[in-house]
Order: sequence, then C-alpha cells, then structure tokens
Amino acid sequence: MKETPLIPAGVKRCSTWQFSLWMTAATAVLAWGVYAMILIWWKGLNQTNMNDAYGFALWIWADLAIIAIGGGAFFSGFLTYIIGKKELKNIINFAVIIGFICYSCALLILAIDIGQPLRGWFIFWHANVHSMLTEVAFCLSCYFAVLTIEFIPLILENPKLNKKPFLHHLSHNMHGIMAIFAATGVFLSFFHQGSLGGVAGVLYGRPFAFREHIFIWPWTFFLFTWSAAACGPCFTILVTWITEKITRKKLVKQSVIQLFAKISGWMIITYIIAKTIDTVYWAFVTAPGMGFTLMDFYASPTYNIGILFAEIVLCGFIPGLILITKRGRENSFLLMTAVILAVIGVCLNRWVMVLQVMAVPVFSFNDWYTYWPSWQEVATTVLPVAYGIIVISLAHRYLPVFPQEKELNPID
Amino acid sequence: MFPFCFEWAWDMSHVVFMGALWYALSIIGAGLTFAIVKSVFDSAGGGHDDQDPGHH
Amino acid sequence: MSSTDPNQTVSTEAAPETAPTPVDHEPETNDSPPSKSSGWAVFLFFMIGFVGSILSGWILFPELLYSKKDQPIDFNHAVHLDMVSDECNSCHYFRDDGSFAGMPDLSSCVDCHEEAQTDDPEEIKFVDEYVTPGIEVPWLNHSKQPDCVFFSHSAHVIGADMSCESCHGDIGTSEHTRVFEENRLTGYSRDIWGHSISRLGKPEAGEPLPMKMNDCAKCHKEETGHKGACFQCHK
Amino acid sequence: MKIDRRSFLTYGTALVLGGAAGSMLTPAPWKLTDDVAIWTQNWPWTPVPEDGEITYKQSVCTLCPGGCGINVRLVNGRPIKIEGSKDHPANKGSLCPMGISGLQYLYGPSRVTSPLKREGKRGEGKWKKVSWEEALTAVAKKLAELRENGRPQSVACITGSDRGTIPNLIGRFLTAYGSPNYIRSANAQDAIEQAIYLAQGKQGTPGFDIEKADFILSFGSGLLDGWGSPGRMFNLYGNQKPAKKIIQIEPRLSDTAAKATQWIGINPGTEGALALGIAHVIIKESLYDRNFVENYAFGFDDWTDDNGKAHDGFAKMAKKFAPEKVSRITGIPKAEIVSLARAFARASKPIALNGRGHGSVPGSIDESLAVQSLNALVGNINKPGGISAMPDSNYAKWPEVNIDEIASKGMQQPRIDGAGSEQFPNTRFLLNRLPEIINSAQGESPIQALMVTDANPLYTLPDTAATKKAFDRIPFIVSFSPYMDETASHADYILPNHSYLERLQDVPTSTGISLQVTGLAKPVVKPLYDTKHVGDSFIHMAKALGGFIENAFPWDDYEAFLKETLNDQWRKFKRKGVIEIEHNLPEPLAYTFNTVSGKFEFYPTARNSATQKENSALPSYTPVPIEGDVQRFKLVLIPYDSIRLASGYMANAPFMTKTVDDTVLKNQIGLLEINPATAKELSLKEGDTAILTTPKGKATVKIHLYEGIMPGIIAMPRGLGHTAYSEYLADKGTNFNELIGPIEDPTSGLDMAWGIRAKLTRA
Amino acid sequence: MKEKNNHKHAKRYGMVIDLDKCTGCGSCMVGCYSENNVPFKTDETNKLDSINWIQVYKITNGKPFPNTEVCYLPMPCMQCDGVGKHGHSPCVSVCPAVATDYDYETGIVSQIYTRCFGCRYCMAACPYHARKFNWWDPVWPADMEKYLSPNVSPRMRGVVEKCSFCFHRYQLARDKAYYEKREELKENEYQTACAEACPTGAITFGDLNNKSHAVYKLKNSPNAFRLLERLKTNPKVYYLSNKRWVRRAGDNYLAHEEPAKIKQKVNQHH
Repeated sequence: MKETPLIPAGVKRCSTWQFSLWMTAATAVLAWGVYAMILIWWKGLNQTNMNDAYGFALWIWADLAIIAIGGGAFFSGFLTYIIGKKELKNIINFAVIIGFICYSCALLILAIDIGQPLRGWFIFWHANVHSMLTEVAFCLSCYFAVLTIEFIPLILENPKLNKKPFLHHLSHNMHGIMAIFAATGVFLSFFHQGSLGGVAGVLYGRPFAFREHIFIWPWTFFLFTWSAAACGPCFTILVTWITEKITRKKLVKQSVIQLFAKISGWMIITYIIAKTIDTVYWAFVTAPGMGFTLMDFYASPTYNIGILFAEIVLCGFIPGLILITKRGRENSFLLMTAVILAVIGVCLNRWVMVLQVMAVPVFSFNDWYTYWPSWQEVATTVLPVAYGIIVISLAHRYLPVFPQEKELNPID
Repeated sequence: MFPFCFEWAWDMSHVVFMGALWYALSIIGAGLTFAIVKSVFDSAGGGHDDQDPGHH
Repeated sequence: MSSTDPNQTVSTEAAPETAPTPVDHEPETNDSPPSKSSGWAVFLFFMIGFVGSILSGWILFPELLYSKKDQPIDFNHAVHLDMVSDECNSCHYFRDDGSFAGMPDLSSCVDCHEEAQTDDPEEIKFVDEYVTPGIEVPWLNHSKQPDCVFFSHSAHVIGADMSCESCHGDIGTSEHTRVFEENRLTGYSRDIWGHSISRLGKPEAGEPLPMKMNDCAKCHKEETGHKGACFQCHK
Repeated sequence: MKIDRRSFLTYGTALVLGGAAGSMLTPAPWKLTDDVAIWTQNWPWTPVPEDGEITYKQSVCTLCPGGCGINVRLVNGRPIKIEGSKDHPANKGSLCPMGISGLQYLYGPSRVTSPLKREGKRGEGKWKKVSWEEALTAVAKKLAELRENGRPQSVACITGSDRGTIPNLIGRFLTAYGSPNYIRSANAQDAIEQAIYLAQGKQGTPGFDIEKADFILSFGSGLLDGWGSPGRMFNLYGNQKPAKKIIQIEPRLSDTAAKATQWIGINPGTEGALALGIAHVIIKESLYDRNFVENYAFGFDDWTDDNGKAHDGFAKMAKKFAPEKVSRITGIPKAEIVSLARAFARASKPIALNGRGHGSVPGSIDESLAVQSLNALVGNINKPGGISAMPDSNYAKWPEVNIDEIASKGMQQPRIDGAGSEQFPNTRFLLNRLPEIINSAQGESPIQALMVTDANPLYTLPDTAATKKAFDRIPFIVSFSPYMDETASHADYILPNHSYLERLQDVPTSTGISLQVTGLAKPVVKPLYDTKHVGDSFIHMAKALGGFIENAFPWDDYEAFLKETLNDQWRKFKRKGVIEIEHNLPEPLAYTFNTVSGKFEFYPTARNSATQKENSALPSYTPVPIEGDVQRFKLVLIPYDSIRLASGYMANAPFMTKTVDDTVLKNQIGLLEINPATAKELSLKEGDTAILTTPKGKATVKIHLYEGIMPGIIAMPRGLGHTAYSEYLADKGTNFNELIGPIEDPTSGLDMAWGIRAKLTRA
Repeated sequence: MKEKNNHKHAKRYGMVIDLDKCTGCGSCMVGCYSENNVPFKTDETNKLDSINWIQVYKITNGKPFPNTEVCYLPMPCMQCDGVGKHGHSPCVSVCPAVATDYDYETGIVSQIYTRCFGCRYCMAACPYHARKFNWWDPVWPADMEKYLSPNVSPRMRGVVEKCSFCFHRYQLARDKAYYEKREELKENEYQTACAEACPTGAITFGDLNNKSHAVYKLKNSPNAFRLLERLKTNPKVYYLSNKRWVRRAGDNYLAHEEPAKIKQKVNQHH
C-alpha cells in the first residue's frame, strides 16, 4: 500500500522502512508490556510484588505521575480557549495528543491494578461519592472522553479521511464547538487533579499523608491541580523538544515555547510556595500533633531528608526561577534543564505521596516497609511509554499536528 | 450512579457530585450529538449548504 | 483547532485534483447518482443490523442465556398441602436454633413414603430411586441465593410476620414442578433475576418475586425506612 | 447496487453500527456485563460450603498427652470446627492452637488413606496400596517367622504413651508374643516420676496442684509454652493470674518467662545447683517446715545405716551450696538467690516444678530430686497446692495372659534398651539408648522387626543421623501412623490408624494434673479413608498368629475390649464422656510413704548409689554436661519450645505454621536467636544468613537478634525441620534433633541433654 | 454515611484485650482461621501477604538482657468509629464502591467480598494493617474443603478481607432471637471466635454501650488504652496493660509527652 496519500501535503516524512524499523522497536516493548498485562489479568495480582502493607505501589505512582504530566492538555486548553492565548494553538494539538496518551494509559493501568477487573464498573454503578477514588474515576473517564473528542477532529484531518464529506464536516463541526469541550475538560481536570491530591490527603490513618483543616481542603486538592498545571506544560515542551530532535526538524516556533515556559514558570513558583507553606504547617503542627517529628518520616536510608530537598528546592524553586527569568528561558540548556527538573519534581511529588506514604511505619514498633516492583509491574509501567511513542509517531507522520511545521520546514 | 441504584441517596453530596457529573456528561453528549447531526445534514446537503466551510 | 490553518482547507478541496482516479465509487462526490441510492442502502443495512440485534437481544438472548432443567421428581405441592397439619411449616420448618431447614430431606418424607402409596409414576420413581437406596433428592432450588448472601427466614417469617407466598408466590398450591432455568454464566436461578429479562413491570399475581439485591433493598426501604447495613444480608 | 470491496466495507460498517446501536436497546449487553461480574463472584473454583443443621459432639483431644476436652461443631454431620469443651475438668474450655487446628489433621494432605507397602528404596516415597487383609497377613507372617526362629525378643514396639487401654493392649500383645521390648517415647515425666518414686516410694504420674498453689517456682518448665496439659495451664493462668506469683528460671525469655512475675536468666544446665542453693538458704535461715521434715522425712540430718556406716544428710550436703558459689555456677546474683529462697519458703502454698519446655526431654534425676527436696522442705507433699504421685486409675482388669514356651523364653531376655537393668533399676523405658545399641551391635541388628504407633522417633529422637542409621539396620519396620510422618515414610508397611477424631479411645489426662480424670475420645465422624483402629489391627494380628497369642485376645474388636475393661463404668463413660476421680486423700494418710524408711526420703535409699559421687544417693549437683569442645564451639545452643510449634510425634497443622512469626521462620529457613551483644562480637546482623555447626550437625540459619536471651547462648525452636508430611510442613527450618545428641544420666540412663556447644559462621 | 441512625438501642460492639493475660499462644488466630474459612498457603512466613484477621504482634521494651520484657499484642480489625460522627472510619469513607460499610446497628465495619473489586484504597487507609488482600486464589488441599463453614463465604482472588467481629455469629444469634421472639441478645449469645478461643480469657467482647456488659467496665480502667488514638480513628478495640511501656507503645509520642495526658486530650474531642 502506498503511503503518500496518507501523509499530509507539504511536509516531509522519513522513508517507510525507517519508520517501520522505528515502529517495530516500539512495538516490541509494547508487546512485552502487553504480555505482562495479560499475565496479570490471567493469574492475578500475585504477579506483582505488592503486599498488604504496600497495597498502592509503582502503578499508582505511574498513574498519578502520568496524569500530572498529561496536565499540559487541560492547561493549554484553558489558556487557549478561556484566557485567549491564541499563540498556544500552535502547540495545543500536540498537548492534546500527549494528554490523550497519558489518560488512556492511566485508565489502562487502573484496569490492571484492580484485583477484579471484570467488576471494575462497580466504581461507577455502586459509586460511593465520598471516596476520592470515585471522583477520580468519574472525572478521569469523562475527561478522557473529552480528550478523545479533542483528538478526533485532528485524526479526521488526515488527508485520506478528510476526503469523505461526512468526516470532513464532522471534523469541522467539532472544531467549531471545541471551546465548549475544552471548557468542560478544564472543569473536569480541575476536579480530578484535585481529587487525586485528596486521595492521599484524606488518609487520616497515615500521618505522613494526612493534612488538617484547610490543608486538606482545598489545599491538597489545589496543590495537585496547580502542580499538574505547572508541570504538565513542561512535559509538553519536553516531548516537543524530543520529537524535534528525533525528526531533526523545528516543529514549534520558539516564541510559542517561550510563552508556554514562562507561564509554567510562574505556576511552578506559586505552586512551590504553597507547597512550602503546606510542608511547614505539616512538619510543625500536624505531625507533632500525632506524635511524630518531621525526621521520623525521613528516618529510612531510602527516604531521607534529601527527598524533601529534591522535591521542593531542586525540582521546585530552581526550575521555577529559571523559567520566570527571561535569560533563563532563552538559554536553551537552562530551559531544558528547568523543564526536566520540573517534570522530575512533579513525578517525585507523586512518588512521595504514594510510595513513601506506604513505607512510613505508623506503629512505634514497626519497621519501614520496603518494596521492589516485579518485572511484570515494570513491564506494564513501561508499556505506556512504548504506546506513547507509537501514538506520537503515527500522529506526527499522518496528521497535521504542528501547524507551524510547513512554515518552519519549507520543502524546496 | 443512577437514582434507581441501591446506594443512591438524595443528600447534598450526591446532588453536588452527581450533578457535576451529569452536567459534564450532558454537555459532552449534547455537543457530540450536535456535531454529528449537523455533519450528517452538512454532508447530505452536499454543496447546497456551504455556509460553514465558507467561514474558514 | 487548526481552523486558522489555510492549508487544511486547501488540502481537502484540492483532493480531487491530486487524486482524480477513484471518482466513480466515491460516495462523497456530490452529484453522482449511485451514491444517492447507496446512501439508502447504507441506511438499509444499518436498519437490518439495528432491528436484527433488537430481536435477537430480546428473544434469542434469554433463550441462550438460561439452560432448562427438570426437577428430579415432579412434586405436587397441592396434594401435600392438603394432607399436612402445619401448612408450609410442616416440611419447610425452623430448627430450634432459629435457622431454616429449607428443602426437606428424606427423613421428612420417609414416614409416609416408605413405600409408594399411589400408583403415581413419579411417586414410584421417588421411592425406588431415592427412598429405598437412601439418596437425598437433588432438588433444584428456584430461590437459592449465592453463597455471599445470608437470608434470615426467621427475621421475615417470625420477626416481620410475612407469609411464604409474599416472596415465593403460590408455589404451595402448584400441582407440578416448574422447569428450572439456570443462568449459564452465573449459575443463578432465573427466579432471582425475575422472569422478565428487562426486569420491567411487575410480576404477575402468584409469581415469585425477583430476588436481586435491589429487590430486597426496595422492600427493606419501604418497610423499615432505611436500606440497612450490608452485613444484615451478607456473609 | 454494486457490491465491490469498498461498498462491502461501507455496508458492513453500517450493519455493524446498526447492530451495535440496536443491541444497546436490548437487555443483552447490560445483563451480560452484570452476569460476568456475578460470575467473578461465584467462580466455580471458589468452594461453596454446604449448609445444614449445626450440631455439636464432645470428645477428647489426643494430639498431645494433655487430654483436653473438645467440642466439635458439625454441619450436616460434617465437622467444621473444634472448640474447647467447657465441661472437661482439665481444660474447662481452654484449648491450644494445635487442638483448635485439629480438623486439618483429619482432612489434611498428610493422611495415609489406605494400607501401604513400600515399593522403592526406604524413604523414597514409592508405595503400593494394599488391602488390609494383605497388609496384616504380611506383618503377622513376619512376626510368626521371628517367633519360629526363637527370637520373639527381637521384635520391639515404640508407642507414644503407656497409659490407657491402647498401650496396654499392645503391651499385652507383646507379652503374649514374647518380647519384653515395649518402649515408650521419653518425656519429662520419666525423671520426675522416678524422683517421686525414689523419695516417696510411689509409682505414679506426677501431679502438681498448681490450681491451689500461690507461688510457682519453675525451673524452665514452659508452663505457658505447652507444658503438661496446655488447655489446663492457660485456663489457670487466665483465671488465677493475679493470685499467683510465678518465677521462671531459664536462659531465654520464653513466653512463660514473659508472663511470669519474674524471669531469672540462668546458665543452661545449672538449675540443680540453684535448687540446692535455695535449699541452703532455707535451711540456714530455718525457713523450712519443721513438722514435715522432723516427723515425716528421712535423710535430712546425718544418719547411720544398719551396718553402722555414717551418711551425710541433705542439710549437710546443701551447706556446700552457699549463694556465692551458686551465683558463680548459675550466673544469678547472690542477693537474688537469697531473696528467691525467702520468698519461696514464706509463701503460703509454694510449689517447685521442673521439666523443661514442653517437657519432652527427661532431664537429670539429680535436678528432679533437688527440686523435689525443695517441695519437701516447705512440706508441700501430698496436700492441696503440693505435689503427689497419682496412682493410675486402675480400671484395666483383664484375664492373665498365658504364654507359651517361646514367649516365656523371650520375656526372660533383658530389655534391649537396658531399662530396669542393674545399671538403671528404676527406669522403665530408655528409647534414647536404642539407636546407639543397634548401631554398635555386631552383625545383625538386635531388633529385627519394629512396630511404631503414636510415635515418630525418626524425628523426635536426638541425633537424627544416628537414629536413621539404626533404623536402616532394622530389616522390618511397621508404622501404624495415620499420617505420613518421618517414621512412617521410612517404614516397610504402613497400617494407618484412624485419625484421632475417627477413633474410640480412653484418654487418661496428662502428667502434671492433680486430678484423676479419664476422658473418652469418641469418633465424631465415620472414618473418611480406608483406615483401621490400631487396637483392631493388633487384635487381628493376634488372631492371625493363633495359639496362646490368640487366646490372650478373646475380644472381637477394640470396642469390645474397652467395654469389658471399663465394665460397669462403660455406660457412664459413654454418656458423660469423662470419668473424674477426685484425688483428695485424707490428711493423715497423705504422709504415708512406701519407702524403706516409711518416710519421705531426702536421702533416696532406693537409688543406685554406686554410680553416684561419693557413693551417696543424695541429690547432688554435677553440671549437666554439654557436648562439644569449648575452644572450637564457643557458643551454647539450646532449644526452646513454643505453643505454636508441635515438637512431639504430631507435627504442626498448616494453621499453626501460619501463626509462626517471621522472627522464627522466614521462607524455608529457621531463625536463630542471639543476644545483640554476642551477635556484634561475631559481626552478625539481623537477617544475616549463617552456618550453625555443632558436634552433631550443621544447619543454615538466619540471625534474629533478641535481647531476651543470655549473651553467649543461642536458641532455636523445636518442631521445625520436618522432612515428611506435606508441602505445608516439610523442609521448613531445621530439626533441632539433628544438631544434638543424647546425654545419658548416669543413674537413670535417661536423656538429659538440653543444649550443645555450637559455632556460627557467616554464610 | 449520612444515613440517620434509626435504631433506638444501637449497639457498639467492641473488644477489650487484656495484654497482661495474653500469652501469645496464637489460639485466637487459629480459632479465627477455622471460624472464618481463612485460607493458608505452603509458605506463610511473609507476614505481608499472609491473611490474618487477627494477628498477634510481639513487642519488646527494647532494654538489654536481663531487663528485657516482652508483650504480645493481638490486633484484629479495630472497627473504627472514626473522626467525629460514627461511621467515618478511615477505610469506609475511601471505598469507591461501598464494599465496606459502617453498620449503625452494631458499629461493625463490614466487608462485602462480592462487591469489592480490589482497588486496595482501604488498605492504604488503614493504619492497623487489618485489611488483607487475596493475592491468590484460595486453595484447600486434600479434603480440607470439607471443614469449611457455610456461615462465612470463602473469598475469591482479588478482593480485600478483614475481621468482621464474626458477624455471622451475630446473624445466627439474631436468627435464634427472632425464633424465640426476643428483641435483645444476651451477652454470651454473640461472642467472637477469638474471644471464645482465647484460652486465658484475655479477650472480652460485648456492647460498649451496655452498662451490664463486661467490656463497659473494662474499657474504663485506668490501664485501658487504644491503638493510635491520636490519629482519631476512634477504635472499638481497647487494650489493658499495667505496664507503662506497653501503654506507650500503643501510640506515637514525642519524647516529652505523657500518654495519659495526651489520651485525655484526644478523648475530649470525641
């Protein structure tokens, strides 16, 4: 089958065999993940190294982390459609695709993570509205629907598909009302990012996770939403940069990146200040009230105080400060350092909120709990990466993802 | 999830939570239906109704 | 999203120019007559699928879902009810610890059926195949709840003073056993779901009530004003 | 309407879409979604227990010698749970974890479900199912053959208990057959009962009236770790704890020590010295019961025998054990010894006990005598709150056995284990000596056929390697075990007994209880498998052997035998399930003793003094020797008993193993307890893997740091390291008996080893 | 959870465990296994994947020989009443599918295995590790399926289970009461299997609201304490110990804090 009619006009793509080779590699990794996934569904969660003390582990971290870094989608939608930052239209397609990948994987991981996948729909049908997880599941799936709706018109813009009048019109009409969808998506995202924060915050039996008074609501909710909004764009920038390196093409104008980075920088700074306030109150008021000193929570060789430093200073204030200064942003090395640090920071935060919560002993006579994922867990966590690479490669090859590509890479 | 479900209770938290959910779902549903129906008419009408594409 | 991008509109509109060959079959070419009629054909196929699946979903599906089994013995409740002194309780009795004995075992039957009393072939079969060798009859229980359910007959029959008929219908006056329909997937009796596959409408007079959790909860809510705790009926 | 590929695709899509849309309006997808979820709730491989009428049956637990009453809950006649019986006078409703897990033995994977004949090599695990007729005939034939060759004494039988009708029936069989080699497995009762016999002249089970005592001085007895009748001990502890002082003396903080009023760590094997040290203080401070010592005791003061020879009395001997000296030996501070002695003597009803752990190792006679003397010093003999010898409830009155010439010749042969010989005149059974005797025999093994019931010597005897070697030399081994235990798996024939819940049996209650209670274990369920009551097996074999042997068994089966035994009590027994004989001797009679002096003998004249230090029969102190070179093996390894681990012939049920802490067993490796200070010297950390070496064997262990053990001492539990049974038990940890050998007490021949020298090296 | 309490004579079933009497024998665990059809595996030494509805912990005072002391601490589900009003126990509020619920009539936190879909959020929420996950399909070897009790349904793989205070015994006792036309249960009619199995009688079970029940008096002893009270989980399992270090080990305290005073402060809030 000839590929040419599938490729958008006016852009250059690598040769079919090059592309096939690339896709084969990614598919191999994907297959490994899928094998592990099937193994887990068939044999049950005994395929993991989770245990009764570590009921939440690698997957839940991966879930929280990819939802956070997929936050670029809702936040760029918010900026573009609600605030009216029109420049961001040049990156929003890509942000949506990344969001779509992240959220579809988040749902997939949830489906692997539960002990009874065939009963998974109970979370909707028999919903307990007081549970943070219910809120997460509802908003996650609704928002995933929104992302799909946002992704569909882009798919329909594939030259081959767009020839069908119905699909052409559909794409067009969906574009026409996209602002409404985007607004709904922003609304849903605010909700579920927040409730993900609540997932740990409401665990009042877990002194490490628990927050009091306003620090539980709206603070933990707010922190999660804010950090996703702050660091999601960084991930979008990072993936754009990687895509540019791999395709050896400039895909988005630097001015767009700069704007996105600047907004992100201010978000990070404000977020990390709020996070610091939260940490100080927690360390000096909440924890002692339950009989813990701050250092009790960092008394393990793995979970030492360095973790807190890394999360707040190294991956918080530093990238924030780089991104809000013009010189920092314009230096491409500093820009990418900041972007990477911010992404690590938000992932580290999710790690701490899941795995350290489980590791900290609550009884004075218990030891720290340790856990090391099984290969099946690692494989299913790597699966989204391979899946993401495949989706991005396909999208970039066959869809007009980057509106500025043609202008930036004119074909002679 | 639905008022006829066993766990359903008409209290504040249900109204807020489910209200938000159904609100979001109906917007998505309505928007999607609108887009599809309009596209059906657009494509059935063929060249007659050029209004929308013309606006690009 | 890309509505501001002029290239996009150009590319679609330019499509016939760059790829003129497949015109004759394209339904999207606006004025070719076959495409109009094929539009109706598409609709026709859609309707075939639509109506076909509705019919099979409503008629074929319930037939396939349930397997049908006969009771080991065609039992005549009506005859027995006339002869016993304490109505249903004569055979379906409470034990001293308040638990409900359910289906009677052979020892309840043996007193009268040591030997066949009539020439009813079912009775003779009962005596020959079960009473004489001392094998319990594997009755198929229409009302059997799954293992996770604790149902207290004493709470309902003694505590709430309910009659057997209020849930089990008029089985007590039946002259023949009904066919036992078993859900092939779950192993449940169809009676639990209710005879109506849609669960719409009310069961006819004398029919046993459906016994899904929602049915229990509905009645509990009506009678007690609250739905009760999970552990009330689960174990 | 042309159908080409493209339109086919379009129409197909339309059809599918229409179908999908239509199906949404039918119940099918929704019902299927629901049904699939319900299917996960009723997976066919998740069992659904059958419901039915709940009933209860009373019986007696025979999993250990404790003899607790049990109440079995049945659903439709199917036993589903065991609870303690509140009606039984011994345990009054309390039951240990083993008793509660009893149904796992009944239904468990280690049951032998039919008679088996060995097919492959010994212990290889290849068996052939045979009929009862075939199996019993084969065993009877072998026994007949040995008799014909004039060697009936080469047949031996090892049992778990010598009380009740089943052991008596087996003993009767052996007598009629012509073998004196009826051997009961050893336990602490052996030494204590011998000490009581020596001092009081009464043969009987030791009874300790802990119920009425208010001060309990325990020399390492695991009172709450499974000692005596566990149900009784727990019940007592729970109900009377505030009223009692318990002093626990042992090197390790056991569960008993943890619950005691005071725990005193002591160098292992020096308990006898402490007892004498306490006696020293009591005598020196004149705290002893003058009435008893002066009027009812002999050998307290120095005395002269009929030949005019002067002997030292107990008081003089105790003088040698001044607190300073005892402190050096035992490692207990001097002041503590003195205050302990005063507290003991001043208590209103003090009692001193010994028999370490579960009480499965006899221990030294000297130590038992010394502890016994403490009880005598406070006049605590044969009275409420004291100790006494409980005569067996003697209900077994059967016609005399007439024996033929072969049997008579066989019976005149000395016992193979040396019990009752000139060297060990007061000892009845010496199973611990058997392996060594067989291994050192020239030519053929002196035992040609061995029958084992209610015992598992291949696991429970010290020095497993030597035991196994000895068993390999025995040409014919028959096991009556209902379970595939170590001994059964090395047998030639297994004639499986009913499990304890399927058989009828009288159960005299255990050592230590001061009530004469006999329980009746009634079958709570019909035998599940093709098994036979061991009594019936012996009666059957007797009949097959014919002649005088057959004549000795005029009963059809065991039930008839038991019925005749119990005679007029049978009906009451059957109805009540328990016969209780109050042991309440009138006060004046209490101080009559059957000794030579007619008094309680501080100086046990019946003891063979030839083997003793200074030819004196007085309870002296010689340290219990600990095998091994001090230079090579710097540590001392001791075992400990836990109520969660069965260390006797019955092994753990899966439920018990499930309760075992991960500081005792981790994965398949046992943990060794070591004081952190000692571990530091050896640079070992918690969880390290190490090689434990003793003069007898080697084992891989993991390190568990425990402050509750004396520095220099290391401890591991007994009851692990099985090689047979099922995957729920086998290959977990190390069998302590593989690491220790027996040490013979010079006067009794009984095993008194409770520790061995050892070293630890990092793996 | 907002549901009003419709029961005039609502019970608050609870437990008082006398740690001074507990010898760590494990009978409660075994009694619980056999009462509640708890499965077992060939290797149960990984205590983090071993299903125990009541687990006996061994704690020490940390002092070196010979001043070492050991205390055994049996830990069932605490059946928390939770912060503020009853029913907001740490686990109940987080369960997304109402598989675990607070019973206002008895105060018992239920767990419905057929509803649970195995998200394990409740396990993350429970500081007592009372909740256990069925990582494997349960297997009863040989004929052991025959000893399973019909009163407790065996669990399938992939769901959470925990101590139910032997709720089925309450159901059976209620059955009998209905049959005998009685409204109230007697104290001894409803007892948990562990309380019955405890051979030293260390576990007392009853209605904490009922002044005639033994637990009512015991829980008010000056030696009584609850585990992790400062987290405001409001458990219905009380412990007794005359040892100060044991009472202190039941919760977390800063170096200068005095348990008795903190306890007073915490309880004022309830």
